[in-house]
Amino acid sequence: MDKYLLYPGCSMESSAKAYYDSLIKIAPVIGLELEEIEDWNCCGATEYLGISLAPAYSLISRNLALAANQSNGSRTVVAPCSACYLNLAKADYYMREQPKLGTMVNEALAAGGLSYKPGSLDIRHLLDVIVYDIGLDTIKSKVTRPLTGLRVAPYLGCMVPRPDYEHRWSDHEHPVELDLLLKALGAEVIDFPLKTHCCGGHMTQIGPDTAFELIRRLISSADHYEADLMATLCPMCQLNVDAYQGEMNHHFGTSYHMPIIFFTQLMGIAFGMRARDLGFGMELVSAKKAMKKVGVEVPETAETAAAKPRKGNGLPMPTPLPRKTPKVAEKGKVKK
Amino acid sequence: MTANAKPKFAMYWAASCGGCEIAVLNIHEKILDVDANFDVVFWPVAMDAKYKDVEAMEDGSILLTLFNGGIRNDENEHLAKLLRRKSKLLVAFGSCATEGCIPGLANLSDAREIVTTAFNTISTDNPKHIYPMTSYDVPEGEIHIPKIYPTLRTLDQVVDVDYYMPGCPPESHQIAAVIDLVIQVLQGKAELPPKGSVIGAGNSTVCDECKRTRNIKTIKSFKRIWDIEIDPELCLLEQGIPCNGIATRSGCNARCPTAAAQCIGCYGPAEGVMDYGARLVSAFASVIDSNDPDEIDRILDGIPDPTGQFYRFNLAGSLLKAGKPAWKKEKV
Amino acid sequence: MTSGNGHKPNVEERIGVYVCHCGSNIAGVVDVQQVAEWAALRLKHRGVVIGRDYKFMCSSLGQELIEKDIKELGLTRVVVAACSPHLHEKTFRTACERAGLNPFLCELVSIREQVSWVHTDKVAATSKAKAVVSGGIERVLHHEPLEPMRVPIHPATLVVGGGIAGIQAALEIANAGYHVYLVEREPSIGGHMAQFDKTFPTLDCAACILTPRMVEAGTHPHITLLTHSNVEKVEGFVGNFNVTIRKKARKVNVDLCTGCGICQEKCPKKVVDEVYEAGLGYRKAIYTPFAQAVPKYPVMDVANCTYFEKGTCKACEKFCPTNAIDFKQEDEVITVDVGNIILATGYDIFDARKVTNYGYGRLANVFTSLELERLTNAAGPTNGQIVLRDGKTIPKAVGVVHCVGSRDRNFNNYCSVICCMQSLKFAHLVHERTGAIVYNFYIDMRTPFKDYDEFYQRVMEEGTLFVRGKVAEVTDAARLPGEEGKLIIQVEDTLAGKQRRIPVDMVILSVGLEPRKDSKEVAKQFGISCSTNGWFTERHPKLDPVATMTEGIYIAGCAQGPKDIPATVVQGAAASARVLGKIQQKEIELEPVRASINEAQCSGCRICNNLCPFNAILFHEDSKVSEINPALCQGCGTCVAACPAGAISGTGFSNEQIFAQIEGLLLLNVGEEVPA
Amino acid sequence: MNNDFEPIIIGFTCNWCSYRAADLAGTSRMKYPPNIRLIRLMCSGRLDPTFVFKALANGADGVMITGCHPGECHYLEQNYKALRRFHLMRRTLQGLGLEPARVRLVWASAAEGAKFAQEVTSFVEEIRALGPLHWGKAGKQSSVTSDQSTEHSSLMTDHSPKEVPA
Amino acid sequence: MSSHSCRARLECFRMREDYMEIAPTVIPPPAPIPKLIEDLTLLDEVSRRTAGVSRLEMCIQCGTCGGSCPPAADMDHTPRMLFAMLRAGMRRDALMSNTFWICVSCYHCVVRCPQNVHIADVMYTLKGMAIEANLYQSSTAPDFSQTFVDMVENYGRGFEFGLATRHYLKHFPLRLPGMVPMAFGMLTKERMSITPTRIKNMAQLTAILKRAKELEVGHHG
Repeated sequence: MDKYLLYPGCSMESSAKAYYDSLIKIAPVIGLELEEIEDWNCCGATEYLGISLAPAYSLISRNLALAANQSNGSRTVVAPCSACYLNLAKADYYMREQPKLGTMVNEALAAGGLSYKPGSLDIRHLLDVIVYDIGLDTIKSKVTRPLTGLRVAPYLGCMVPRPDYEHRWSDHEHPVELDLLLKALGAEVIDFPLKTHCCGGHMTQIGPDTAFELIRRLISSADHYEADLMATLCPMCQLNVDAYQGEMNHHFGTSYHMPIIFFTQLMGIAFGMRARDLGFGMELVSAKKAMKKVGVEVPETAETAAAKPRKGNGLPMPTPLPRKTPKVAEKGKVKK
Repeated sequence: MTANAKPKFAMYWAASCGGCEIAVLNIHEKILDVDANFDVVFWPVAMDAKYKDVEAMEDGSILLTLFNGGIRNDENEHLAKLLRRKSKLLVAFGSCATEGCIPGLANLSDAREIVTTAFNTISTDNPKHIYPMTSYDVPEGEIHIPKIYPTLRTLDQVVDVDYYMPGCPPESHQIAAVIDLVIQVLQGKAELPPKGSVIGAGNSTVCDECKRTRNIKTIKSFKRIWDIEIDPELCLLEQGIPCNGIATRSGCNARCPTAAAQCIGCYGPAEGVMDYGARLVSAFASVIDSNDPDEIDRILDGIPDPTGQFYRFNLAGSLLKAGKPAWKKEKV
Repeated sequence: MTSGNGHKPNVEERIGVYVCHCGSNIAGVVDVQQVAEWAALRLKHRGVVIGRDYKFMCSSLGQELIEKDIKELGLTRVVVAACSPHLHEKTFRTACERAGLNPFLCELVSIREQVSWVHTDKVAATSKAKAVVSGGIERVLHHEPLEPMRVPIHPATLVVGGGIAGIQAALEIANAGYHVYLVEREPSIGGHMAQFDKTFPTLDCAACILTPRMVEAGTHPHITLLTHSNVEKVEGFVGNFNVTIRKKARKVNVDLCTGCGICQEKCPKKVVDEVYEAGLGYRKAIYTPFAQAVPKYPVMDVANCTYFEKGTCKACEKFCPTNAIDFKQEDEVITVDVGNIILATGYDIFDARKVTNYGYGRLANVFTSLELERLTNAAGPTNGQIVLRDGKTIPKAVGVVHCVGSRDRNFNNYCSVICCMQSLKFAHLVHERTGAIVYNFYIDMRTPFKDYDEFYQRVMEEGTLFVRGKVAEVTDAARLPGEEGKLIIQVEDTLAGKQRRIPVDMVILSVGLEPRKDSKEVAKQFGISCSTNGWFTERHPKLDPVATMTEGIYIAGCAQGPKDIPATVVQGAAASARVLGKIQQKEIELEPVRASINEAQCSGCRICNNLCPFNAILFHEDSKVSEINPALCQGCGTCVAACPAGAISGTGFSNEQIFAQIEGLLLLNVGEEVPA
Repeated sequence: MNNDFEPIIIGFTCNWCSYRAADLAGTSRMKYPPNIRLIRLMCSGRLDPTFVFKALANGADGVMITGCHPGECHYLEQNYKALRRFHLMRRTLQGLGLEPARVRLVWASAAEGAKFAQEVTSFVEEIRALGPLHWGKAGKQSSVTSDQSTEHSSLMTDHSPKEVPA
Repeated sequence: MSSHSCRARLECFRMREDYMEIAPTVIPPPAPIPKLIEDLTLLDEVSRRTAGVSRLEMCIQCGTCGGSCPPAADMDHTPRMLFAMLRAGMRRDALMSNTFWICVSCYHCVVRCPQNVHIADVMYTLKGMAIEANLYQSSTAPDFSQTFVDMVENYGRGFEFGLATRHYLKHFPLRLPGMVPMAFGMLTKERMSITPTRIKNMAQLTAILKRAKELEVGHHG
């Protein structure tokens, strides 16, 4: 297992500190060797692209250039934040699709004494690396405190499974990677229909009413499936669902209480680490009640709660489409 | 005809390495038959003779002239025309005369640069950059050295040729056979082949004489002989070795392939073929095992120098005859 | 001698050059008279004895001109400069033949399509015409008299695929009194049509119109039915194909079997029927796919049979009244000789599971069109009841989604032709059977052909609600009151310009048609070509839609591209007509454009061996030389170009001819009046 | 000099697609420069590199090779052989110092008359820009154009006497 | 004859004189040439300014985008409509639209579009063009982007606290009280720092962005 270049992204230092802390904690356990990119800069999120083309892509590409220089052997950049992941991947892809852009960006980089050859790095998301490189079996083997009985709604948000230029994910709409990971941790995973739907993105900042509705959809659906909490892999999603849940409730006069936690935090718990070291308590919507359930002995089930058994006398369902999935030891267990 | 009036024999060495002359001597005691049956009148490498002696001879008085080497300068051309005039049978002898051979590869470069390079390289001690002059006055009078032409031409590009004898050099057993033939003809025991035909070689290609087993061919990548453990039984081309045997005229008993070295094509194209290189280009490319342009290019990278691979011996005699630099200064 | 052998001017030949005005089509741009005179004057040394120009060379008078000269001037070669060879090559060749000159000593060069019609500069056009003529002259000097090859045609025909296209073709030919081998991979003929309930736009019952044809095919004295069989090998060429067919073991002795059906009654093993019931119903491990199956004999599904799994059971054997069950029965491999082949291998349906946002396979009540055909079919798993996946609930609201997997670059970018009409049919049937509200979601409504748009009108009158917009997603995630427990179809109503969420109980995906998964292999096996999508390629998209580029092989039905039943039947009939035409000829003429190997020069290097897609080149291990079977050779000339020894030559397109033409074409510079 | 230079181009077409494309260009009266002269082969697979070399050696300034689109060959897959040969041929010509642009490969279906016309036009312009290729004037000429003979003496290397300054 | 012609010449001379006198009053001002309303360069410009190959011209107006769009309800035009407007050259109306400001970059439309139009990136392009042309209904979104970009250009990193405060003070002063608990929570839970972090080699980044901006101008020109 070679070394990975880590591009943390701004929010990992602030609003998603819990994500960062927990990642740093679990990485050594699963043998994930990370090396932070020196002096990386902001990826511009979803904002810079809306202002300009060349500067935005140059901003992103500076990171790629730095990474490429720094990459001793390793050519894989890992981004835990979905916006960062997409921006880096997108820049790399478009510079290949449209060489004109590549030359323009490189001209700009040259002004800073840098250059980047599109395609020379693999840009991958943290979950992708954990599920496909580390492997679910390794994860399983590290679990000391299975999250038995904890009903989790896996929530990936938009920018990780889409547009997925390199076809790294099992599906655009219903990817299974996060589900399988959480199952490997022993959690009870619900078949969350909105797992890749939108959290409102920057609309919380510029059009709150729009954002609140999007947040409501997610939370009400998760609540409908009686999830104890949502597990996410995106700082923005976490921030929106967590920090604006109060305002949303206020807005609609509802009283949802749906904690949202980073999947790395749950991994830490399953590996038997102390909640505090994993950034628990940083969430605004408390996960105390939900986490209490962990450790309570109940018969383990890896079946997703939402998977409704077929009626004997009904009509048979079509068999599921064989799609890209990470290898797991007990296939039967994880496959629906 | 009587002994004292033996038919005349001549051999000339133009732009070539001289290997052909050695090859002639390699026929061992057969050389005595030559002496027995011919009156050797002109053979600079073997005996002393002056051009003027030849000029003095009456036209068509030489029965057989073996002309080896290409036409690179005006001296070559002069001798080619002279010997043509004086000989009944003019044989383009060896690869250089028939198709240009290695000297012909100079056709890839500009003649001036060739001269400049020759007299002005690190290996040449010429601090004052002195270059040869084509004519120079000395007390005894003006002396000349031959003028170089922009390209090397094959003998038949300059004069009419009766027979072609390929090979670099021609295999001695083939030379012997040819000499036998001529002698037989002299004794009225055999007929001369039709004018313009190739003698001292087969009509098929090297594969015909190659003992290696051949199957259906598909090439995934080209290799060098030192890259792989060569299968002693299997066709070299099928092992990825770019062996030119498929397109090269038979007659050498497949010497190189038998010794696990690819054929490089010194016997030239098979009967009736207009362009040797084109045949190989077409054949090699046809059996490349890919339909994807990029992969095809990757596979072809295995032939780093296509021109050298396909035209090592044939450039001057090929359709295109020379590389662009050799013609670039020409005004039309 | 690489450069020694230039082309000796062949002045013994006497050439006539004829330049056509084609009214003003050519003469308007090219100075035809000048061209003719120039040829006669300047190319005398190349054997030209006469140069004429004439208003219409292709007219009978024009042809007579040539014939006259051949007779009177003793022409040995003819060059006609007129239109494209694809139009009139045959005309002028026949003219020469009439005058006793071998037709292949005539060369037609195009100075219309490729000169007068595409150029405006008269001088340049005229000099190009001269060049083209001189090219033709040089070429024709190297022509040889050729005889077209004649091969007899075997009167029997192989039809592959027992769908409606195959059945139609087979019947047409059989009724004309010639024998047909009808090969079907499934246990029964009938194809997709046998699965349908009603057929648009007239809504007559598929079974009612299809079954009689099936029976007729099954009982026809001139049809050998080979169901549950695959074509394994195809050898030979037009008129003389030799086909190897594997008859898979039914494990039932058809000579004893009466088709009483007791075996499937008694068989304890229930299996989901993925083929006929489209995965929506069950069958037994020994079964006839459906009641009207032809032939009536059941077939044993060895993969699922308890006996073959566990070694016990044999219920079928115990109860069979005629002891027809034969567990030991083996596959049978037969070979048949046929003169022509019709491929009617049909289509597969698009796999709707690929469109994950439509939830097929995840959401119980999302159905495919084929599933619905079974639901609506009286003989189907629900006896024609349109119900939800639970097997009982009648839907109150149903959405029909068009263009699923079609017109979509993520899947198939072509239009599947039948989906619009099929969706309208479903709208009607659902409405009729359940009284449910039906929504149709379409991008463009495509209802051409007779009575189709009328049907559209009718369905509108019945109250079906049409939404113009490609459905974005089908979800069970309720968001608004009234959505709970429903499937929500989220779509932009592009005519209202607003996003809509429409709750329904059932979603029907009108899935597109795809080439058979193995269409590319099949094409290779029969030596025909496929479009990039995988549909079989016809010889000409408009003028020759059922023939292929390979002589003697024809295509019909959806194997050639998506089409509805009427079009399919038409093609079946058309293909059979072409075959009958061939059979009537008794023997066919093949263009004598063929390659041949000079054995003396062939060194057996085997470069050419796998270059021929028609397997015309064989290698003799003993004599170590390759040989070309002229009957198999299609004359593409690839091997000629590839032979490193120059041992292969091609008639009609020999090296000498091309070299000469190149020299001729390069005689003049652009715009030049006279030879350089 | 390239303004008054009229390149001569030899075009090889296959009988089933590109020649019909050329026909279509004609029947639909599209215009392209008269610099190209077509030769009809049965298939692009028939294209022997010798044809190309011969054309260049006999005075053509460029050669355009055309055939059916990949996967649509009348003879199933022979145009792929043409593709492979084209690649190796281009490399070989490059080795001889010839601009690779002088030989162009074009796929054109029977329906692509417009494409054919447009490809010819752009190719002619490209060759015009490259200027004339004098191979035709090199070495022996064919029987047809034998009145043009080789001029060698013009290029003898006559170095100035004495030292040449370095 | 000659005298006559001479008079004639005088005539016309005088005529020209008084013509010259009355010229300013008599000559009517040139009628305005009607302007082309449809700006057919628009579609092309948008494509050109979009990263990658936009394939915008390939839209078949099927509405997959509008159907997929989560916040479609709040848009004045669905993306599909917007593309139709671009095609029709309705520059002003198109750039005035709030559609691309409401786009949340969820990429549902992108992966579902049957014509593979790079919809999300077209939205980014339109934002840029709207700002450039000063055409938008509310300045909230543009300002947010601009504020964010300023942060990045100053520090090389995002700075949520500064961003949030500056942004809210300007646009949602009323929202602030309601936000206090959240903001407080964020701060106490160390999820927001009050001081920004700046990257080491800020000079390099500035240089790069400066050059990029110059290139940008050339690119659009």
